[in-house]
Amino acid sequence: MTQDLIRQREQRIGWLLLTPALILLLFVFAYPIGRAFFLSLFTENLGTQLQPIFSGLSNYHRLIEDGRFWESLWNTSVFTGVSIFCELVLGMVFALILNQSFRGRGLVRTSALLPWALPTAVMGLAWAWIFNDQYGVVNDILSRFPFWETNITWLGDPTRAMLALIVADVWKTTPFIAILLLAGLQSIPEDLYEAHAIDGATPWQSFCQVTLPLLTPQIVIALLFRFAQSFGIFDLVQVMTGGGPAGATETVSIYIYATVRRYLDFGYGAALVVVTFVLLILAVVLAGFLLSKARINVSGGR
Amino acid sequence: MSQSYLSRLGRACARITLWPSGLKISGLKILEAVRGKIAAVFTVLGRGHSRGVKVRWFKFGAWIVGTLVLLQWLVVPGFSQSPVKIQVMMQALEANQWQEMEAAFEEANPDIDLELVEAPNATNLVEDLYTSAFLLGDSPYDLVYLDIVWVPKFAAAGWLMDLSDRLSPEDEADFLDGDLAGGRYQEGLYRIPFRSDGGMLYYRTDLLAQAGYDPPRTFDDLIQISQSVQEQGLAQWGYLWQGQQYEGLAAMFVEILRGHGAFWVDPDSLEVGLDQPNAIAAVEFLRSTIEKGISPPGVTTYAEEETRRLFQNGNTLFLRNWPYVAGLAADSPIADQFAIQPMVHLPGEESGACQGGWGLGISATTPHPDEAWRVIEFITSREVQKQFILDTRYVPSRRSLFNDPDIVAAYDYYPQLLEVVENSVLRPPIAQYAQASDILQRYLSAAITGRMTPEAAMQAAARETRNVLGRA
Amino acid sequence: MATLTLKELRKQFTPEVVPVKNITLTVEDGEFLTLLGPSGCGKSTLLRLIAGLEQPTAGTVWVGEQNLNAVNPGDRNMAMVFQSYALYPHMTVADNISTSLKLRQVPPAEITQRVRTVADKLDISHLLGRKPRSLSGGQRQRVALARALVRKPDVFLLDEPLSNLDALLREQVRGELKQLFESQNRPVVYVTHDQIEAMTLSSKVAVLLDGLVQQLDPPSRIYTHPANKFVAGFVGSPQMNLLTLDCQGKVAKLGHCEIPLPPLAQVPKLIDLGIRPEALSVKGSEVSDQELVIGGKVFLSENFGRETLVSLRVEGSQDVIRALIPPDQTWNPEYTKLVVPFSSLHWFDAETGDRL
Amino acid sequence: MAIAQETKAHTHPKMKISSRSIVLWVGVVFMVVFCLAPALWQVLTSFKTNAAISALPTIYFPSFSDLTWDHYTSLGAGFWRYVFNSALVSLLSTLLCLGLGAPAAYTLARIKLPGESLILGGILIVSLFPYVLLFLGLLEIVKFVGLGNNYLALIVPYSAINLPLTILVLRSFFQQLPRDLEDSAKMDGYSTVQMLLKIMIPLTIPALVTTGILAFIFAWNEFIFALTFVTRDAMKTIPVAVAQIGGSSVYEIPYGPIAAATVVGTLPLLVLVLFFQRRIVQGITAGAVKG
Repeated sequence: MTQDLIRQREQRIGWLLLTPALILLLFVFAYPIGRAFFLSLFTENLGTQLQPIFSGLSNYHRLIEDGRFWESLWNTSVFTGVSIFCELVLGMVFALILNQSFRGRGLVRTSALLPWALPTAVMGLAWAWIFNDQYGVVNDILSRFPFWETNITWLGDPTRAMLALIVADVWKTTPFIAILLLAGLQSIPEDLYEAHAIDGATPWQSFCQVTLPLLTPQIVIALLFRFAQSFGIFDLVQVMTGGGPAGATETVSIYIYATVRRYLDFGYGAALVVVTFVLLILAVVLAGFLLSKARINVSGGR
Repeated sequence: MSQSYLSRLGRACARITLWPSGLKISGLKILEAVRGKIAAVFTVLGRGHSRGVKVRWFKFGAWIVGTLVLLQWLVVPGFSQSPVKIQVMMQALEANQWQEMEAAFEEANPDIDLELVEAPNATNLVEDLYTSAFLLGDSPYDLVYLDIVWVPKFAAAGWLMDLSDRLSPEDEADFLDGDLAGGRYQEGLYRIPFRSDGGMLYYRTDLLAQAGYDPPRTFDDLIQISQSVQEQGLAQWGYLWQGQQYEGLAAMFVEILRGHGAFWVDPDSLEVGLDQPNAIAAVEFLRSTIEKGISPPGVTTYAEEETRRLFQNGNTLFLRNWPYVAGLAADSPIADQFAIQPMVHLPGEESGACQGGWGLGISATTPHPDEAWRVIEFITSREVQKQFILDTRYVPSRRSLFNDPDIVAAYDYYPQLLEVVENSVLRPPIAQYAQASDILQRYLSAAITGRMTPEAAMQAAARETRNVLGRA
Repeated sequence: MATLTLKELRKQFTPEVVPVKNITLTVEDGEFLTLLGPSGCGKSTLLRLIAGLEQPTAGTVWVGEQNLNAVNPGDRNMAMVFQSYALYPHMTVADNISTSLKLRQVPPAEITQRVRTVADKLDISHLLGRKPRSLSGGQRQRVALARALVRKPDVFLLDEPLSNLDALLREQVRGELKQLFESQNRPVVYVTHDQIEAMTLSSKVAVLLDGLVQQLDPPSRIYTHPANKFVAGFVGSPQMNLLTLDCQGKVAKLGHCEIPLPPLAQVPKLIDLGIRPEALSVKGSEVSDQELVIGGKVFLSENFGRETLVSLRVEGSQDVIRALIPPDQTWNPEYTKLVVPFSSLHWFDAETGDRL
Repeated sequence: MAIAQETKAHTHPKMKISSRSIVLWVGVVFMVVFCLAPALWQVLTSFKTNAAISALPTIYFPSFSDLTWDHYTSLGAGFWRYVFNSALVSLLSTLLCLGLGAPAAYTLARIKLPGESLILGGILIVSLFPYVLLFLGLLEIVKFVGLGNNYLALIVPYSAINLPLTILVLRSFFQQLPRDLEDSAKMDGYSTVQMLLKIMIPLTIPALVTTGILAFIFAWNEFIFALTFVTRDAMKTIPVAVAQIGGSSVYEIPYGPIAAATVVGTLPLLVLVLFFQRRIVQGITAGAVKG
């Protein structure tokens, strides 16, 4: 037994270091999540005088037939897929640029972070104004080009409203990805590139063969968190379109928020939360499985 | 040394407000109890031979806690004991406008401290905040400043006190019918109206005169005149309304419904009328204003402000909006070139003004209902309301104020306004109004943006609304 | 003062991966033990076991009379020099060197004194204020050494400290290392895969393969009396000629040659013969009867400058023998005869590989 | 050798000055325009008069008569109070997040614990939960513990929400540090905690700064929690304060004052980022290993 004394000591310290963080996570996350699972088995709404009445799986049954939920799920998926893809590409470009040394890099770095630094609720308003069909800058600029339709109702058309939301979101969150990737790029030793360049690799080849593989942990982390954030998108949509037109930009968070906070339909809202959460986990597990098939370690290890 | 640090810390923690109030008393004891354990933990962390590190850890911790204590003392003003505090939350904008009334009330009632809590200006956020407060049980708000559409939900949830017995017959007679009706849910009265609101039609007197038309009475008039004025190049757009998917869309639509002799939901029988032919005709009217180029395509994204700005820029003939526009437009390029009238309607039908407005209710859990009622009495009294209207140009909830000489002297259109708000139409006072409104907004938005035909949209809306009503 | 003892050490990661199987060793004060072996032989793991960076699955590590198994690496009073040097990049050279002393609560005056002494000795006094980033590889290596020396530890552990230096520098530092550690009079355990380092520096060499000590002897004996075929092949450059031969009676057959076997209890069918290339020479005018003569055709010669390595296909066989001969010596390209004293022949059991 | 590398890096661009630097500068210009244009539009709006904001055609280069300070003066001195609140909440939650996250990340990166992958999986899963939907459960906790109108009601959830990101990012950085450094530190006699504080943390400053900035900005801009958990005016944060800025009517969105508030509320953040971005410097681990 004495053999493992050092290991045991190390583990004890490990638990000491880990536990505070876990307690905080439990404190903030465990109750709301557990509560949602519990409440989803009850009917608790204005019809029951806000008293919980056990109703088994009836909320889930109702959910399956709830077209609005599935539509919002679809909207959210489209939004998430398109915006994350654009953000990843742009964010990678930004990170590569910011990783170069040039005059005024500090200022450029700071300005690249600016969109992330501006409050979403406010910039949502600003974007709505920018996409306004009468006063908006977008239409004003487009109208200066010949053959362009003027006074496009950006936020009044389902597809265009989604597009406008995506533009605003890409603008807002590309810096998030860029700075995470930049931090990752910093940890790649310069000599790896030099060795590769000496081997006669083109910049594109060294990007694919050196940068991408070594950056995988950061890419995966950035993707994961952007996926979660994007799927939970709330304030931007709330301010820019309110879910309209005709519910075409209504996201899951908006729907659930309304169900719980405005309709006071707590049991059903909890069921919506549970299903969304489970679907998200499944999506990530699936993605992780596919990635590990591609021999990439999701958790960032080697 | 480390021991004394900890006990000092413990005493400090027990005092500060940063320490959760529920644990305040026991804070010191708990800390005393765990002190030995904490010391043990630090010993493990510091690992025997490095006593210097241990001390440094304590210093570090003490620094952080000390800073927190200091900040907390700086930040949280001490609690002063006051007579009876009555709290009410409202939009920050309006809270500012209430300052004088608050001062006047406190002067007249020194035993009551009326406190106005500022909330964001978006009404849905105020509703959310009230909702959260009530969900947690004992709401900190004794009074609730309610938008008219919240009444059924708040009443159904049991958050409001029935005020039927408290309202005097004289006041009941003076308040506008629509405003009082909006305060009722089932048998009870839950809200005393303070200021009213109603939708109406603005039109440009100069353009109508130039084109040689009288103000429109019917929907056809409105379309015809608009097209004619547009053809003559007098205005770019004929008619502006609120088409964004939000509560304003539903508010606007009940007026069109009334004008077509249709209804949304009957509050008594819970019958849904959205898929009846005249309701579908109402949607077709809205759609046709866009198709005929009378309304800009972007109208489906407009709320009140966008339409007001466009109207004030001078290029539009008609506008559906609330009374507040009259005040602002009076300071704009089209000052003195516009007038108001009730909404248009089909021949043989009546015009309806969507009933809006705000009033006060009493929280069901307040320990001071009588004091709260005194606030309501004071605020909604004729004289106080009159001064408030004169200061702010809001719409009074008392009939007698519309023709009050002082008010008419200040705002000459108020007698016409009375005509508008007397013909008010309520959004359905049902507990599930928020859900019903969202359903309507979605399908109406789909119909006017051309994603669905008016018929299909209204049928789907009616079906879903019935589902919601049947479930509860 | 201190003796490092390893008793039946074993380290098992998984049932398949057992880098250290069963190792028992002793290193006395002033002894310089080199763990020599190809990569993957377990030498680095063994060093980490001694340091306490890994926990043994079985067995014990002792310094003097103290069992160190439950003692933390930092409390073992051993100093280690890493292959990568592992300098703290955010600290100055002086801080890098003095850190361990500070952690042991050595009085500041003494720290300054000791750092100065060791810096002078290693000729890095002028670098004390710099950060590792701005040092050359050789300078970093000296800092890493200084960091170990300044502690005056019970045991020195060195993990391939020269492998990141270029060839010239390596030779120079090798010499310095030898002097340095001779003066320390402490047990030194040195890991390398470089046999020259092992030969020149050590007082004792442990050749490792597959987690087991193949031979533990002074360097000269490792060279002259390799304990088995692996050691024979691993030590010495160019590599020893190793031929597997048929046995007939008391002789082994190499082409047309018949080589008398050493006295054996039982004559095997096959036997391995080892001949160091440097033991062979081109046949002079006379051959003593103490010498073996091997004839064949030279098909390749490589001139190293100091000497020439010739490869010869043995007459009447496919076996190849390489010999190291002086550069000025000539040979008949068609048929050359090489001679080697019988005393320089190494015999190994063909099955076990053990020396016979 | 390191010196040689650095000088090489400097001479390198000179050789291919044409193609490479042109691509780089095109990229820089595109990026700056992309990021700054909407923000600058907001700045411009904050200086325009109300008439100029909604004027047609759109005013890009306002004349003096279109410009005004009014939106800024309308914020009043009280606005600094909100800036202070935001700064306090953001700073403390960031410190808490890093203070708890870094040790946890180190443990998960380097110390083998039973159930480690379960913990990691749990952190991953928790990070997937849309944070907006936490508010109702949290509201009950806040109420239960009596944290309403207390900065802790914001600090604790913000820290927790940023914790998964912090842990995962820092963990991947700890894993990339050369293991020899830790072994060397252990040999020198560092305890695990000392090693974390004196060796590992200084070497992961870029990652700490990165996640710190992200967490700080999140806390600075969060709206829903700040709106719900804190109702006392003196304790409100900037986004909530901005939402309370009123126009001449309830319907009007006062673009000018909101833009001004955004500018004032974001400037401290920019100064902070400008200061800390220098910490994300290249090659902090250079010189640790190899020649």
